[in-house]
Amino acid sequence: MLKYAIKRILQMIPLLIALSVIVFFLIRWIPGDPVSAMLGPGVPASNIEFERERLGLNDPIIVQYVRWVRDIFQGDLGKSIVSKKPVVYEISRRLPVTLTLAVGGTVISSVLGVILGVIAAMRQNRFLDNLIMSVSLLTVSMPSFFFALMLMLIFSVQLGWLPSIGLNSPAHAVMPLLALGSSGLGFMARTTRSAMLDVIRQDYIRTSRSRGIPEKIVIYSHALKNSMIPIITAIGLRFGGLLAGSAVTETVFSIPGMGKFLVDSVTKRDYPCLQAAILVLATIFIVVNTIVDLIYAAVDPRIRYE
Amino acid sequence: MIKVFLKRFAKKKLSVVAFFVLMFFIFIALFGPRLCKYDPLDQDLRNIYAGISREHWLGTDNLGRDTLTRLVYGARVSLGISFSGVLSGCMIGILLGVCAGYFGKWVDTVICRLIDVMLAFPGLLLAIVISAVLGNGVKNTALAVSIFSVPSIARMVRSVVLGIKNQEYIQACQIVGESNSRVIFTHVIPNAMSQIIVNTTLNLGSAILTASSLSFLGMGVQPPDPEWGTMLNNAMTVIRTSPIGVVMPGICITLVVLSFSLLGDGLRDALDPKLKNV
Amino acid sequence: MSEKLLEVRNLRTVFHTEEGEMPAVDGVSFRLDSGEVLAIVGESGCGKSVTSLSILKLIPSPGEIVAGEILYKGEDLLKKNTKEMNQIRGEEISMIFQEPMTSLNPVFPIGHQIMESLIYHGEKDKAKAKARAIEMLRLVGFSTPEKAISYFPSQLSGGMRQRVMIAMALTCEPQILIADEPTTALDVTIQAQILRLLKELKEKTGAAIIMITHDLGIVAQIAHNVMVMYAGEAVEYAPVRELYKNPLHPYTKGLLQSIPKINEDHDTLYNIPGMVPGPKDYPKGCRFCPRCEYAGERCEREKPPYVKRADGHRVRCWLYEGGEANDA
Amino acid sequence: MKKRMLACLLLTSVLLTTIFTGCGAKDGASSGNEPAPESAGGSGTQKEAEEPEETDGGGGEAETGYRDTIRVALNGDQDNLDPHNNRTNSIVVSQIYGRLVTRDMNNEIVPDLAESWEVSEDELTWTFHLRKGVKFHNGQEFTARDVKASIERTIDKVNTVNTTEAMGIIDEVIIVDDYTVQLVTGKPVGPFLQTMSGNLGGMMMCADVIEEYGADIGYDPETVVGTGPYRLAEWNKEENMTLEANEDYWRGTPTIKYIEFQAIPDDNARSIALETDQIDFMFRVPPSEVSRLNAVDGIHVETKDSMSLHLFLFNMSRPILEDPRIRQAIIASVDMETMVSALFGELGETVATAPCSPLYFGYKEMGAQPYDVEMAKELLAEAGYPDGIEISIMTCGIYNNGIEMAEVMKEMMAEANITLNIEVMERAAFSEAMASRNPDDQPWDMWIMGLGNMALDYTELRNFFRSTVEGTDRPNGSYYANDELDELTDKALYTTNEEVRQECYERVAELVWWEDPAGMWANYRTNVFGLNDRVQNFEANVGSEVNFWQMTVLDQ
Repeated sequence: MLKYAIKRILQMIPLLIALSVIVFFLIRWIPGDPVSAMLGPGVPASNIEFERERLGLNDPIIVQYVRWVRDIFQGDLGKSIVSKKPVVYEISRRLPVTLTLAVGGTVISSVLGVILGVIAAMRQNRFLDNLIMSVSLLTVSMPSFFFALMLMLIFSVQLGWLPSIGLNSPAHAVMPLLALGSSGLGFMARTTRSAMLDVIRQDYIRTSRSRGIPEKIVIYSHALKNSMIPIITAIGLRFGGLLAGSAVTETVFSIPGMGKFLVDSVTKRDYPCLQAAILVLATIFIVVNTIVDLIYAAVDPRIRYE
Repeated sequence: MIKVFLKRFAKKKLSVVAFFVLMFFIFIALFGPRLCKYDPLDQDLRNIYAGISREHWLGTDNLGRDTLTRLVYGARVSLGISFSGVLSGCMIGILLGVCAGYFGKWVDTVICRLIDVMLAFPGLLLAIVISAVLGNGVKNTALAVSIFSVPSIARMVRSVVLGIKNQEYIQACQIVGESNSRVIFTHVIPNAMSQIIVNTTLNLGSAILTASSLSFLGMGVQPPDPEWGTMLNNAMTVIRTSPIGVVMPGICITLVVLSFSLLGDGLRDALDPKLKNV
Repeated sequence: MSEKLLEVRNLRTVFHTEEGEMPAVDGVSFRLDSGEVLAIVGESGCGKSVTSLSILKLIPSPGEIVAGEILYKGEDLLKKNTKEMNQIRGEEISMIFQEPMTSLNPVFPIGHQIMESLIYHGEKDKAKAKARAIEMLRLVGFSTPEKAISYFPSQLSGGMRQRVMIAMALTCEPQILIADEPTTALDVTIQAQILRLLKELKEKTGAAIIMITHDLGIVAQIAHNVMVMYAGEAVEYAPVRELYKNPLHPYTKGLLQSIPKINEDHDTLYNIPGMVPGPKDYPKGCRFCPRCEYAGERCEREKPPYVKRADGHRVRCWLYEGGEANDA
Repeated sequence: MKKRMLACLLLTSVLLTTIFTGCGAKDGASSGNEPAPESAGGSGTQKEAEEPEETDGGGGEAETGYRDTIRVALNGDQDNLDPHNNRTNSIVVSQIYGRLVTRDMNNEIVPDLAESWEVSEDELTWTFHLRKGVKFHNGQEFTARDVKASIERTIDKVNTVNTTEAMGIIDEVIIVDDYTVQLVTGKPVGPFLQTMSGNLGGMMMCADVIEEYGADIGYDPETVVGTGPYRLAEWNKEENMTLEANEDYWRGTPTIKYIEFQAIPDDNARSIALETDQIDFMFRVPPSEVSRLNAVDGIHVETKDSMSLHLFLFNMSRPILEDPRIRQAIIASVDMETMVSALFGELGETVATAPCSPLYFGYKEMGAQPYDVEMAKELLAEAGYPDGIEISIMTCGIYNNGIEMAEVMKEMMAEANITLNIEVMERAAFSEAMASRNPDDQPWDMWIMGLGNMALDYTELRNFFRSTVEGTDRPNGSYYANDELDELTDKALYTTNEEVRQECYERVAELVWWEDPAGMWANYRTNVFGLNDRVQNFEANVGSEVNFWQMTVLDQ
């Protein structure tokens, strides 16, 4: 198992290098340069040239890339073109917020999703199955900003229970987590249901029942553990999605997370921030995927021996 | 065989309803435009945000255009994007997923890492790159949508194939000497079919959401062509004063996405080879 | 013989499918005494497995037990709810299945699966349960049971897995062990070992065995009595010796004839003409009639009763009208 | 049936408990940044009256009945707080820095850090007499040395700042004594005071701070030092910013102790925040919310004049637009009046009736650009395009209704068989296209642009339409070239005789409006603010510079 984990970690390094190269060259290739984006329309070209020179944006791309990689190894991710603050500071301010939302959202959607999925599988084609499937789907089918705004209108305006902007107390986190969690709920419930339906008809389930194992154990231990593989994949995907994908929810609830930071950095072509943010998110995502793969091996022995 | 499939599919009432809802929308997308009496681009600046009235059954939008007509024309655009985008993305996704899961070793590693990169890459940046390189418009939105749907399908299919791969009947085929491609297409894919269907229908639904967020960022369908996502975004600003403008596209998007998922469920239960004896 | 353990009275189990109701088991009755080995024989699809599953009420939907009684020590199992049935399953009556490759849960070590049976039948102390599991594994032939406990099913061969199944089934010393074609999936040498193991364990634990098989060779080796089933019905029941020496029902005769004898050399093997009819198209009269050499006009019209003869030999065929009707 | 009902109950209870306990326990106040300073306005969820927070030392106890903090929502964060380089707006920098002369709340030019001033005979030297006893936030006294350092920073041709071009009219700064300073211009400059009062370049910074921090000014509190009523206490970019009252502000101690700015980009979220009492004051109310917010009790909307307007510039480097009749036809094909009232009516904005806002010096009422579809067709025929032309327009969402205007124009132009192709650009790509002076980077016949400057003087048309930037061969933004206009705008700039300037600007207006049209003017804009009723004596000038230091927040 450890050998397998180390192998996966080592595989990460070439990927990060490849990603850093792709990101570095891709964002410089998109039209719109950071300085004119920052200076805005109608600014004399001399200012733009001067600033580009100061930031070294006119040097050949290769030189810029090498300088950037050298800085990284010295632990300096560079300065944000827009806020002139070190990128590390900008990210350290936003990462905990996004991680909280991502973890919270994933936990809510997976815990509820699995429970609902199992119940739906047990009562296939009956009332509860249809009820769970349609309710859990409702939230998935709604555009996220539409759903987020609905929440805000109901809980913040009509009922006045919850504050709707910022994230400086648990009460503030309720709606964003509800928005992020519920969108994953439908996906998790459906994945669990479909995996459970496959497993329930297996012979070993009948064997367990023939040994007098209580039904609850047969379902929640024997059957569920066997359907863990698709479920874990879904959780990994869900967490990854939330990492960079919550820009819309963060914008609606004015929460300064990585999602919004990415959107702003892209819109303002803030290269240093963009590169660092993508690398940080990619690293977290790859680590999560590695953990998911390791869990595969832990859950299903057959895979480990592959 | 079809009779059995239809009878079992009929059992899941919700999926039947979903099927008819989708047929209704596809009908609208194909034949709707002939039935509308307005042109979706006709503006009437005198009565903008007009409420429901006899001439405008669903009121008008911020430029006085008839919402109902734009919904009908928008159906064609939105459904077109999601079908073409997702189906192409799904093909690529299945291929990648199967190869990764089935062949394993270095093929698996390369494809997995590729998927990781695609997933790690924020969708938004991908969208901007595509629109910057190819320009905006319907075609490129479909391309963006298909690229978005590849990673999730590929990863799902891989995990299913991993599960199926070491079942006896797959090894049996290999022993008999069947070529890999035959094994994959006759045995592996049909068995992964239930997961693929579930995922494709989900992606078909989320494709519409992706298209709408793309147009939200100004990179999707170019104004003034009607598209559900753009209509929803524009109407969001007046959600409190004339909610009809938001409610209708919102309902259409939600209904279609919901129907896709329920249809997927129904298909999954009806088509799944193992469920024959149920 | 010892007292009556299990009695099944015209058990009827049907499957509700798209094409209507399929009677997989159509009024089967038999008796099992403690320590007895009853073999249920018949071609595949004759309902022998469904019969055994009905006893433990393990019929998967859309199957359903619609009629009959299963008296175990006088109590009708069909009346019990799942909670009570769980008391009986594994502790009073336990079962091993045909397909060792898929009958063990792939994600749990075999030690855990054995201990589980004990834990859910009252054994609170984990250490004792573990010791018992090790002892059972040694009993079924594992050389290093302490290590084997932590193995996963995927690490074992078919034969070994079947031994684990047997160990699991017998850990709570059940009164009855139902073996649903335990050796069919195994090759002959392993088959013999498993049968010998079953016989030894039967002696040791005194458990009665219902052996479901289509292999008459096994029946001869292990069974006291034999019941032959055809198309969802019991067509003949007799002690082993009696059945081999004096088979009454034409189907049983056909079965016995189709076994190749070592000393005779035939160029062609005898086989019973025709195919077993599917539940949809059971004939009105005797279900074997279309394939029966002695089929008379009456066989087509009327279904023969299941008659009991003086020596306890039962048969369902118009040829033996003399015996009094089956009253058991 | 009973079992199923049980399952439903279980399901709903699980859902509710997870939601309310799950996240409460799990993450606590875990947001990365520590909560805003302890006296921040309550994140009160219920509507119960809020007891005033006790302030942490410094400044007397706030009078009973008033709050010491006002919570303000902006639609976007400032890019930086260095006045000479700030590109966002002067909402925040106007609270921190002072100018020599400035615009009061009725947009008149009034003394600020300079008590009085006079100009020499040859109108080249402006002498300013500075106010005594004015202190910077870092305690240093404001003297002529600071004026010299600030002005020289803006007119430095080597490391230029954003306001260098506008402040270029000044050649030299002479210190007469500690409280007298002379600004020398190359030629007599008509709108000198307008420039000094309207332009961010005119804001005075501390000489030592300039020396010490130079280009890094504008982000950390210690580099943001001015003489204004508020100093920068804390700034979490894109999130919130807190300004603290400057007790020894020379006009008097501000009545509100803390201003808490918060960036809420989403229009709906911003209005809801005002409605649910999470903020007291809001900039830029979306058009659709004006009437609704007014109807909410406890909240009202106030509209103030703005200096800016929307227009669509013709790209004169495109051959098809050479003939003025084509441009006139394009203008005549669009009914601007109806479009503006439909899209901007809620904000009380009207169609533009002159190249610049009525508040500008040099303004002459021209009446909206003509709208006559028949005339448009005739003009096209005359110009040799009887069956119409096809042109392209580029627009961007950062302008209010920028995309909707293009859609309306496309529909209207079709009547005069002019086919308009719309291309929507994303913010950064738009800025780059506008900054470049190379026609191949700008493949459109028209594009959207905003016009407006606090100098409130028609000189701005010179910046927009003079064929080349004075002293260089660099073309203006839309490649417009009209010798008469160049001559007139130069003449108007370099004279202080107001009649002559007015005359020149009226002729310039006629040129760009219809004779040799430079663009299609859309709507005069307004600044719309949303206020909670507890906020009192609110005033603002054209640059949205609000008098927070005189305002009060009732505690109810």
